[in-house]
Amino acid sequence: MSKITSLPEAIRQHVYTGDLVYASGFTHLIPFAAGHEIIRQGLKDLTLARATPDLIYDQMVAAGCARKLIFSYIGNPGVGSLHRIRAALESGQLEWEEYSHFGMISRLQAGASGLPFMPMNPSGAADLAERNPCYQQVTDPYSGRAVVVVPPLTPDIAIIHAQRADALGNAQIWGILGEQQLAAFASQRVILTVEEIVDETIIRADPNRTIIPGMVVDAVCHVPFCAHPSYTQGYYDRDNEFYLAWDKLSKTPQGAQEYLDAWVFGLPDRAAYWEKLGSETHRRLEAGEHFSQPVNYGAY
Amino acid sequence: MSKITSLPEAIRQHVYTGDLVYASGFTHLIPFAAGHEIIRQGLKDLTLARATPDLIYDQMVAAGCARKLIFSYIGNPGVGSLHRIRAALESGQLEWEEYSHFGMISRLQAGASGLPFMPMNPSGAADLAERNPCYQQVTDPYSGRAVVVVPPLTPDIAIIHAQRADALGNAQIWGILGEQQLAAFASQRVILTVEEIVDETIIRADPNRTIIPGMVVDAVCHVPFCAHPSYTQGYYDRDNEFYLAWDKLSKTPQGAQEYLDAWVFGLPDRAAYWEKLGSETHRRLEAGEHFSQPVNYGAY
Amino acid sequence: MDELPYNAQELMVVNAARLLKDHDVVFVGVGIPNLACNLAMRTHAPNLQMIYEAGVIGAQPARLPLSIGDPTLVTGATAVCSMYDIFSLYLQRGNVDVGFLGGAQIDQFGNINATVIGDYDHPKVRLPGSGGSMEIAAWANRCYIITPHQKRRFPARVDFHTSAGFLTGGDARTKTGVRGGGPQAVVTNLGILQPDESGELVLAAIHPGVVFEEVQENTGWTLKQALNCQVTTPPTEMELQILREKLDPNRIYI
Amino acid sequence: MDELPYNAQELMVVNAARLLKDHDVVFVGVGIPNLACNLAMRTHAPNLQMIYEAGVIGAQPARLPLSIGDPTLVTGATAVCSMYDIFSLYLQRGNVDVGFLGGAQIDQFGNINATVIGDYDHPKVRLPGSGGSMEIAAWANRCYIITPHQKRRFPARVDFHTSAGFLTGGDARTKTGVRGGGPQAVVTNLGILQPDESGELVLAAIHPGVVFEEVQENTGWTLKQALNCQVTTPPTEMELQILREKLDPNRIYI
Repeated sequence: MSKITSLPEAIRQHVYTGDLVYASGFTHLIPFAAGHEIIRQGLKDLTLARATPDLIYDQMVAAGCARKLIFSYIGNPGVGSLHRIRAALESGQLEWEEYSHFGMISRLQAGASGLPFMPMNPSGAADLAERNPCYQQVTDPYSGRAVVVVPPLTPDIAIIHAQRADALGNAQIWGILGEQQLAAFASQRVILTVEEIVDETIIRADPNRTIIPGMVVDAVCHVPFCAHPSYTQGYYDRDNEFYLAWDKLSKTPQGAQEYLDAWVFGLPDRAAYWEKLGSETHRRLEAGEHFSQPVNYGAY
Repeated sequence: MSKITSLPEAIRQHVYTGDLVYASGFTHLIPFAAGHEIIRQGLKDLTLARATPDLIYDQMVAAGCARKLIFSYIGNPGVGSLHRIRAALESGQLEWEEYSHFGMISRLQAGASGLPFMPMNPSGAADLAERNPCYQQVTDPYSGRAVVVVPPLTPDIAIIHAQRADALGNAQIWGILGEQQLAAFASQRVILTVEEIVDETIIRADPNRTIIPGMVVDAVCHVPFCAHPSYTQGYYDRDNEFYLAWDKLSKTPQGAQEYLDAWVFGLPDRAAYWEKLGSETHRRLEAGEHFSQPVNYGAY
Repeated sequence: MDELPYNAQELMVVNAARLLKDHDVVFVGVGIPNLACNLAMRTHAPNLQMIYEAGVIGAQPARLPLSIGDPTLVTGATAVCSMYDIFSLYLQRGNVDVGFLGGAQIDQFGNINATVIGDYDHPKVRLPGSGGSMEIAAWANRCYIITPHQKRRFPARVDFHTSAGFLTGGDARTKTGVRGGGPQAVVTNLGILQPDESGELVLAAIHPGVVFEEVQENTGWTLKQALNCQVTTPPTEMELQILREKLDPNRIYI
Repeated sequence: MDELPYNAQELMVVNAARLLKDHDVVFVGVGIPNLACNLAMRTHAPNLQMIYEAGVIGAQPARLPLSIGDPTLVTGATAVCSMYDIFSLYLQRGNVDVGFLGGAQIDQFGNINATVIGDYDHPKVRLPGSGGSMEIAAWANRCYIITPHQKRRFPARVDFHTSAGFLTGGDARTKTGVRGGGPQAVVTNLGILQPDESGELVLAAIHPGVVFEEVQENTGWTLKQALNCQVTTPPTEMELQILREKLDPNRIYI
């Protein structure tokens, strides 16, 4: 049974006011189109979780979607600050819960594995654990030492972008894997966006490349260029110019709002967004070709 | 700097009397040739760890290499008992330490991750944990419940078979992954055997397929057909006839000894072993072709 | 049962297959459970998904797999993952509907022994041990056991708890915090045992031509009969044909 | 330094590069650390291995990477793994020799603050936070910090411990059970600070043309000078040529 649906429909069906949302992707495969659709649909009171909030959450915070942020690094990668998030945190308008990367990812690992907690090694830097009550300690029964642990993170909804999937949601990803798989397994519901929907024979020709199985996926949305200004390995490049531009235009709430008006509220969907970017940008972001070689699985 | 060496040399350099050995592979990629070389070199007093000891450890136990077995399932997969191991356990000649699969693999996960222990969920079946003092409990700080934990397993030496690697030991595996990666990271030293040594450009053309990085590998040995009577996905089939034959011939110590005399002590290496199997067996085990399709990583 | 147009293995496979539902995600072993799954897929459960503890998801084996890690399970599968991931992301996270279990002993409360006969430290018979079954029994939504019905296989109490059924009955299982519902049926060549509300295995169905006394004689405790004890529908011609012609033409398991 | 034939960034990159050893496995960020690694690979450390917290091992970027997850890091890399794996299998298991760290504040004992200026709950300036640095500082064998030398960046005590240096000095770090050796050098545009046996950062080397007083003026505690305080060798023509022509021809970071 096909799970293919439009992105607006998938957001309507699976994302609710007050949800804990994990829109995944470590610099790679960030599902910007889904974030924009959440903004367009006016969802509020969301708890936004991501190791690296990136521009997608800066925009969602600017649009007033978020009540709380769970994160481990709030920077514009390679550029500087996330101004809207930073302003919201400094002014006390946004609740937050903060981890190191390994703490954040360990929470997802526990959530994805159905385990009660994950242990971590001592870091020597105790300030964060003292400020965040989710960090707890147990006594290592083997050494007698205190071990810091974090509890499972089980988002209501994960949004995952992938290079390709079949209609059932069996998804293949290459390039940086980030926390995509853990976010999918940890979450109660999963929306998958993909550059290409392929026949299941393509997936089955290389089962080791399947990162997320259809059984945990609720909706499959065909959204080419979903990740722009982030990128999809082998499909298009990261639009670093936009990351620099956002740094400037998001310095004021007005600047961010003007962007949202023009590029989110003013457009119906990702196809219109991509069109509006224009052919020069399209050309600038072309990925070029560098192919892997086929491997033989054998016919048995 | 190339790490390529012969298998006998690798065993001589990296495996010592009394070592804790993890010769990895879940039904797939079991490094039989390395086990045979260990037998030939007369290593003793080994602690043999494997989730599934399989025929390779049955043979090593029959040859007197082992002092102790760490395992989670001692069967001849799809056939029945491992007679030599079973006899050694029943007669008290072999020490043992036993887990469920998840307990065993959780020990490797802790060892590979440098973590002090791994938590597990309740199983309701307490008898094994009561018999094995490595199973301990901590109190879950979030729920107040008791949580079973297992300590890291950090073998002295892992032996890993892979489809291919470059001269530095960057190894790619497809098909069943088992615990290969965890065993490599958990162990102090790693011997890698491969069907093919390839140029690093082949590895670099598909970095997502690399399971084991050269930085944890000590020796790379080119050993075609290393896994027979187990198999290498895409290279040759599992020799089920031999698994059935071993069931019969290993029923007595004499039967096993005769096999070892003819197929291990009586042969210099894996090339001679493969030759001795004969062309009819070679044909019977041919893998056929079923190729994956190339994916584009992009040229950036 | 010599006069019947099917043998004991076929009878068990067919009855096990009927317990599976369409869209079930099944943690499956080789042999009889594999045949039951494939039979269900070809009859009433075309969307059944088979996953293997070796880390294979959505297998479509082109031949009868002869071991749990047969390469034919991988070629054409939907996904392959590591052993740690199959037990954590799939099984423990709650993504497995059905687990098949087996063992040398199954007791009155569905507990299974696959570890030792006799004393653990000085075993009379050393069996294979848990493998995946300790966690499958605990974490799959429901479990099924397929086994020949013999008195030595059905003692009142197992010598060793390799995997948990309903332990000592009542709420003993629930109190341990395991996620799964436990053994929901034991399919034998004589009938089907199912747990009553206290977790005790009772005779829920009997195969055609079998009488209660025969089942009792082969069971190590005083067997109760369910109030609504059924007689199973005999294997149909279609079921037998698929089994014999498509699934196991060389009669390896049937 | 206007008369010098190199700028402050170049000076820092060159001195950082010289701290790397051949065969080092380096957890590397973008910008200056990335340039330092690439410079080392092209001079004295051809077998250096670069790994990125995004999960890329053995990167051979064809262009200057502009973010830690730039696609050019992946194409042609040796291996790619998940974020959980890069922090567990690689970093915590002890496979990383060198980590590069940065932050808004570095204190007398090499502790780093990249979290907040002011009070955590009501921050004057909210900074990015730890990212990977809490664990890199703890678990890499040795760490290096590259930063401009300004008094506000070098307070006696950090406002917040984002990652651990030598904490309060003495055996304070060791007692926490962290694996790595901690910050081994802070490379600035004025010189190089290194921990003495108590973990206090002292001036271990000074760049040509810089005087001690200038360093002290830009440091928030009474700076000690190592007994054998060196003057660094100026960047060589070859080092500068590689940097300017090969590594950052568009002068993005230098």
